Amino acid sequence: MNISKSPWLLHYDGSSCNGCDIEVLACLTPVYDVERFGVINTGNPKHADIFLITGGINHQNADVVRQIYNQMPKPKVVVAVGICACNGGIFKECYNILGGVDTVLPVDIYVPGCAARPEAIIDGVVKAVALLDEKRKKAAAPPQRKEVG
Amino acid sequence: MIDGEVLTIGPGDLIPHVLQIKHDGYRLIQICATTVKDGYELTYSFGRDNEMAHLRLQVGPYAQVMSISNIYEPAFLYENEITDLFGVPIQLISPDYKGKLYRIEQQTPFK
Amino acid sequence: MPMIAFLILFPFAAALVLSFMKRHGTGRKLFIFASCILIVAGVLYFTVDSFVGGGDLSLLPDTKVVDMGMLAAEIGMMGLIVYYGVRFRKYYVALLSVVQTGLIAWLELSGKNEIAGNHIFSDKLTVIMVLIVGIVGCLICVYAVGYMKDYHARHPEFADRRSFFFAMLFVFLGAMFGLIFSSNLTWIYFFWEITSLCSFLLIGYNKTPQAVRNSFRALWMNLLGGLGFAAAIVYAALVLHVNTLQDLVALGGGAIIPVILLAFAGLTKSAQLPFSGWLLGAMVAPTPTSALLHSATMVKAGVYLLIRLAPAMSGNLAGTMVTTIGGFTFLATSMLAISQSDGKKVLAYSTVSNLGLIAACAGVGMHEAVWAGVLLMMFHAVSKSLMFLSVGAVENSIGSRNIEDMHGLIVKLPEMAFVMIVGIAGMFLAPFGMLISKWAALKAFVDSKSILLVVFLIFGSATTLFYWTKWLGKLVAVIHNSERLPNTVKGSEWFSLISQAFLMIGLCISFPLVSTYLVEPFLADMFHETLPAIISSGNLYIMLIMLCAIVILPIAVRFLTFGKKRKIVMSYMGGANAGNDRAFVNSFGEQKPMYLAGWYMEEYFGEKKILKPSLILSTAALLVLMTIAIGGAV
Amino acid sequence: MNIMNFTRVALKNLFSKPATRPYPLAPREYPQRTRGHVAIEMDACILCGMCMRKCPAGAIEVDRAARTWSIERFGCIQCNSCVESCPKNCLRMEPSYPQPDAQKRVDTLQKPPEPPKQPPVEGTKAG
Amino acid sequence: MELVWRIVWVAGYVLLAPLLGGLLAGFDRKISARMQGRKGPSVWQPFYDLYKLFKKQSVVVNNVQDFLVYGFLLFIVFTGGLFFFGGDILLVFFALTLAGIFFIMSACSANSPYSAMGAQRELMQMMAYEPMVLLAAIGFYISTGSFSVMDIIAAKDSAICYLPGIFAGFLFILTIKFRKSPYDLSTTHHAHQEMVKGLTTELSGNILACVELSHWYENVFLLGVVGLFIVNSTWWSWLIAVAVILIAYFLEILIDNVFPRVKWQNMLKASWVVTLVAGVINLLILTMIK
Amino acid sequence: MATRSVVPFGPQHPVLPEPIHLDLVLEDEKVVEAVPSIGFVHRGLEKLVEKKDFHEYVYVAERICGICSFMHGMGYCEAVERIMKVEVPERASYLRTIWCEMSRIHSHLLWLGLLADAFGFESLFMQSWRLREKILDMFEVSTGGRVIFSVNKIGGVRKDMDGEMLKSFLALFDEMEKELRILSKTFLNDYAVNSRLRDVGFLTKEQAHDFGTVGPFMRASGIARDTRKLGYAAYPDLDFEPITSEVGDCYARTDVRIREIFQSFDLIRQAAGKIPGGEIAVPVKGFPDGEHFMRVEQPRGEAVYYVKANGTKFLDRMRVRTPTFANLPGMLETLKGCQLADVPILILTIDPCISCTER
Repeated sequence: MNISKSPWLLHYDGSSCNGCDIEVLACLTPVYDVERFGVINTGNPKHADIFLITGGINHQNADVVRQIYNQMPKPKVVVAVGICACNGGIFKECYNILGGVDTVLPVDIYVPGCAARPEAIIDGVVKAVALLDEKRKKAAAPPQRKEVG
Repeated sequence: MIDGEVLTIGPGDLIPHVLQIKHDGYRLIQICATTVKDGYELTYSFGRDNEMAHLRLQVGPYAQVMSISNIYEPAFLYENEITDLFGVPIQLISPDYKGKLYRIEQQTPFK
Repeated sequence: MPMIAFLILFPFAAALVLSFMKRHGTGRKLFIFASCILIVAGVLYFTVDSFVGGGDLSLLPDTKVVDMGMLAAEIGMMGLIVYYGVRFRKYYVALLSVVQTGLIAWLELSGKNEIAGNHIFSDKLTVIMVLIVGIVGCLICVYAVGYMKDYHARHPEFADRRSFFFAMLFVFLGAMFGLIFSSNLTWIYFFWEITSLCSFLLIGYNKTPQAVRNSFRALWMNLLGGLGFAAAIVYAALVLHVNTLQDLVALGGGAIIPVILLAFAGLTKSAQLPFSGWLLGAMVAPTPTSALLHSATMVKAGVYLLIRLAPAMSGNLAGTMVTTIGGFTFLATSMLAISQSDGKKVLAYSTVSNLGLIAACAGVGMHEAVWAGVLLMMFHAVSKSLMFLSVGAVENSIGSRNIEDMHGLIVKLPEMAFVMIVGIAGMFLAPFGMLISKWAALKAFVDSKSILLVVFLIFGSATTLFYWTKWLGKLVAVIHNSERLPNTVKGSEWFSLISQAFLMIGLCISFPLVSTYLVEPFLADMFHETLPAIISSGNLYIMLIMLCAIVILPIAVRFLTFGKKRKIVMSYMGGANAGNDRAFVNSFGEQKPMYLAGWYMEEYFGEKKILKPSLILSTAALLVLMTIAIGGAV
Repeated sequence: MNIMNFTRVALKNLFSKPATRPYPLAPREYPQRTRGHVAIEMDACILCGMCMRKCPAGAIEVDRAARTWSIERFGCIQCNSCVESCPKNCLRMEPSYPQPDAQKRVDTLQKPPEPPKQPPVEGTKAG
Repeated sequence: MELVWRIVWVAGYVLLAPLLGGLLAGFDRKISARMQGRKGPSVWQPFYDLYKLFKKQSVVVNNVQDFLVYGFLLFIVFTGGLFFFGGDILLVFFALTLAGIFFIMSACSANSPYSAMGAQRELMQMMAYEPMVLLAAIGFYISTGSFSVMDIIAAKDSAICYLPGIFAGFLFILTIKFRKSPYDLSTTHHAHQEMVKGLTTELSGNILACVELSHWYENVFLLGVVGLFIVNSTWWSWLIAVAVILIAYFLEILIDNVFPRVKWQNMLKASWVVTLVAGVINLLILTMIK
Repeated sequence: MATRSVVPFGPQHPVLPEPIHLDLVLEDEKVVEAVPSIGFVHRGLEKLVEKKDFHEYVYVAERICGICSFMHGMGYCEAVERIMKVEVPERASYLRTIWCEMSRIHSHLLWLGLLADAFGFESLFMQSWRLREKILDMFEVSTGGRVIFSVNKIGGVRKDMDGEMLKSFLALFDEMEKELRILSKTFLNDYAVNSRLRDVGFLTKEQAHDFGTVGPFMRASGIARDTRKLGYAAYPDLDFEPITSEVGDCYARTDVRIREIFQSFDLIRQAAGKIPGGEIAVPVKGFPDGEHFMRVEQPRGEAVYYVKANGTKFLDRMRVRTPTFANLPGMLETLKGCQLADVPILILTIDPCISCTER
């Protein structure tokens, strides 16, 4: 059994135009139904395995994104959905856009598209899920570290 | 061509004019700042039914403008925004976000 | 016999001595400790003796001289009350006092009360009560030594009348012992009046206008009950020709009028609706007063009387009155407790509520119900006194007794929090005693087919659960980086708290023993038959397993999680944490401390919403039932 | 009292076929106008750089010296601006979208005179 | 001999309840998805979730949380165990309350906005359903003369013959206990709620898995109580009981899918009114005829 | 103070697809105070006019928000067209109108779903979005994008809808209308849903006026004003009246929006019947000079585009006053005294688009 059978995701709208956001939500709805793969949109970082960010990073939400990421338990992957999340997109020249998600977090999967299509998001999540397994195996490989405290 | 009549006034006349407009039954549509040569141009747009009326004032870079948020409550968002993005020091906004409505790194990017 | 005399008289003597010890010093402290030790020793001796000696005691058939002395003292008390009544222009108080003392004096002096009967009586219930009053009462006195010092340090505006205070505490203990041991109604009445007067003096200790007002409220309500008591005595003597409680009860249904009058007195004393006001008002007094009044003594006198009357109330209107009022009080006040945030007020409402349940148990009059009632009384005494005292100690440490301010106490004052958790758990959690008693009460109510009581109980339990758990939740909140507060609790206070906590746990573990050796013999006596065990051994084992599980759990978990990979992170605040989990970045871009309050549901359970209708309802019920009962009997 | 109004729909859904498309088990057919990704016919391209200038996201780069045309696949917003502005009509919009990836990919295409090689066409795998 | 059987029952519960509870949850998700017009996950999905949670890193906000959650699990298992042992139904419900309080304490101890608010809501929910639960126990007692589950199942007639109102009331509060819409106030399996995840907001990894497991145990126990209304001394009543349990569960799923989440005031009123009307009237009639 | 909770709500919160933050002061669950914080999505795209020429800026304008993307593009284009006095071909105006109304249907369906989600009715959410997918498919067929259409340009539109396509759409709309009728019964008649919507978040007619609210939020409080009546695109040729309700609570807002969906179906049918042939765009030469306030009725209400040009290819200023920005103060008013459980519903009943608001 792989842990990838149950990826729970957390969606955060960085500073997207809503386009990718609603496509992320559309993935949950009957036509795309990502719950087929066990995906649940938890909305709670402590339960999430996949951090799905749409939109670029600006000064105000950089801390928010970082804090949410830190609250997620390992193994976790970050998926940047949409061009804005990849590199800032059409807004990259705006004064308040730091750039894509990779300016504050290590991004594991980039999903292109403006707006990213639900199929692309599903593909991205499927790839991210495969990474989850890998990460866990990697984490399990070294001898137990004690992190009590 | 601009939708509605534009009345250009001095900064000191703002409050009486706005009071009059409020009295005439207008609602606030928007407040907009534009950078112009040596200062800013503030346009206050009001609406009654489908017609629009504008008040425009030209202010210098350090001119102080009174807030109209006590007359038109929803003005506070526009005024805070203008303070944030243009650096027009609008006085007595309630509530005053003190430049933190948009927490941006670059101070007053439209200046 | 000498021990009984000692227990009654010694506290009075100690009080006399204390009232002359004006100096605040070690001397007085030691004297109080010594007196308490003596009393506890006496209590223990008496308990052992009653087991070894066995059997019940009935003593002192003829005590003319003592009676006259008591009468003189009563008239003295009346004088005092009249004085206060006139001084504070509360003439109704004076009037109430004059009428009832007049009644008793007339009865005594006219010689109509010269009926043969014992004055002292002792059985297993007496033993239970002696244990409660002696041990819990003394622990409260010990606690008071430390507490009052802090109290006056924090409240320089109040006159320091500590010698008076301690004297009154001891008078109270003496009066309680007297009340418990007495069999003669006039004697009981005498001690009853002492407790009324004493509570009046203790509640008014601060002399603030509010304290004075509340003390008078307590006085008139108790005097009203006293009036009922006096009337009952007169009726019993003139019509029924009995003058002891035991004889009266033995008459059963024939004595309904005095029984209902006594029950009325019992209801006022135990602060049942509509008389709950005095108990809540008593909160203005220093904490030891509240503890003493609400846990071990004053209010227990009321329910004690009701339990004694239980066989005479079984299945008649007197019983209906007591169960209705008691059950209703249980529900209404536990709802009211939800809306309170002042710790002492919650405790006060919960006291009234629990007393209501005990009263309802007594009113049902079946042996299971009385069994439940007696056990409830014991558990309630210990855990409530524990709660009161710890709230007092917390108040001295953090400067507030509001439940909300106890948020995170487990980090700030861990020892205090643990003591309080024991107290709260004792109040409502399975498998602690209160819950077991509730279980039995429920069964008894169902058996007696009183659906109304069942409804009161199920809804009352639910509401009780709410406010206790809310409080518990406040205590256990773990706030990060919270400072541990310096523990300013005095040694004597600690001693008292810890002893009570252990007493609580001990009582929970040993309650089958208590039940077998104290309560069941008492019931057998009372109902004059051998009764089946109320709680099956199977269920006892189950409860013991639960208790063990609760105790073992923390240890087991410690062991289980040792070495597990864990990471401590900030709590979830929608990503708005301001770098820690105590504050968040607010809309103005500044740090704002997060704060979490419990639910009080003022709009639904607030005093404004419920209190008045409850008072009206209960008054109406009381009047109607009493009128029907008395009218029917006459 | 109109309670549990939705029951009929819920039960109907329960006993009829779900609306879910079987993607990714079966590939999706896209309408013809779908803007998936930009493709180029390198042979027709004259490296004029019009597309680069017209690209609102700045995802296209034309290097005349190296004779390359490159596109940031993770920067293209599929707005069709380049296609419309291309004077030689050598750009076109394909319905299939580029695949998600762990790296931000840049597709660079070389213009002859180098021996004409079929460029690694990106993302047409569509699956 | 009887004791052996009872122990077998308990062992069966302790070992099989997770399997059964997980499967029920799986079917719940599948059926819900289909009701929404979706294909839905596999019925084994809850087990995948549980497995994953046990494998995840444990992230906590303090060190007390998990202890309290273990308390929840332990006492839920204890509750169910006691029930299937044939113990005293009133004690069973008291143990259930104790378990619930452990859970609430764990949420309170986290000192986090959403878990604390969830805890307050859960507490309110307990207050809402507690009377009905106690009433059910009383109903069993009056109709069969005993609080003991052993005696209740050995009764000549099914308890439901005497307790139709209480049965209906119990089904009503079952919605609260199953955390189903309209009463999934304190925490929900639906994705979006103003409480975030309420009680479980601060729990993650294996601790969350424990909560999940506890819920499975709890659900099986609660469905057992539903069955208790049906079962009597005859063998075929057991079959009917299973059927009724399945119908009740399906009904809960349906209700979950055709109701919005209501506000707490509404819930408190509704559940108390149902308790008073369905439960108490039933009880009144029962005391009259018994 | 003692019995009040002070908690943050958002920016990341499961019921909010977009980041908005509120400082909430709660008594039990009653909201005593709510202070909003915006700016989590602030990009500063208005300033991009200084970097992108006014043709190219259409692409930015339509990414102000992904939900009313089309109307943002159109509002900007119309503003520039009016400054430049460009006559848009009639067919283009009709096409714009049809896409506008399709966007409105999509947006309102999306909103209905989110509303259902906010009051915890997951299956209703799913059902609404399932219906919405149909219209997204139509978008994809007609424009090539599900969300961002990129069909507007200054001077007209880029893509045409031929008669066959329109006919197939109309057939689909009939089907959708039937399904929506069933759904609307649950929204409007179901007892439990009603208990969440009725008597929640009152806004009187006076308040609606004083707080400067717009769109369905305003119309639900009884003000019959619809910017479409100003007559842009092909609206002057179409027959419609603003849809209002007098009640002013969440139920009224739901009601108004549902009726607006039906109205949009009707408008599309009218437009499809009247659409003339001809060009879909005219070439635009030169640079704009002057300023204009353009008002457009978006699904969320009136949006104001202020464009100031100086005769070069870069504009001086472009500013959008989005409907949500105007509705926020009204929303704060309705939040006072509500329950925490109502907060998501109240935030949603203005149909917030934070991305628009913060730009």
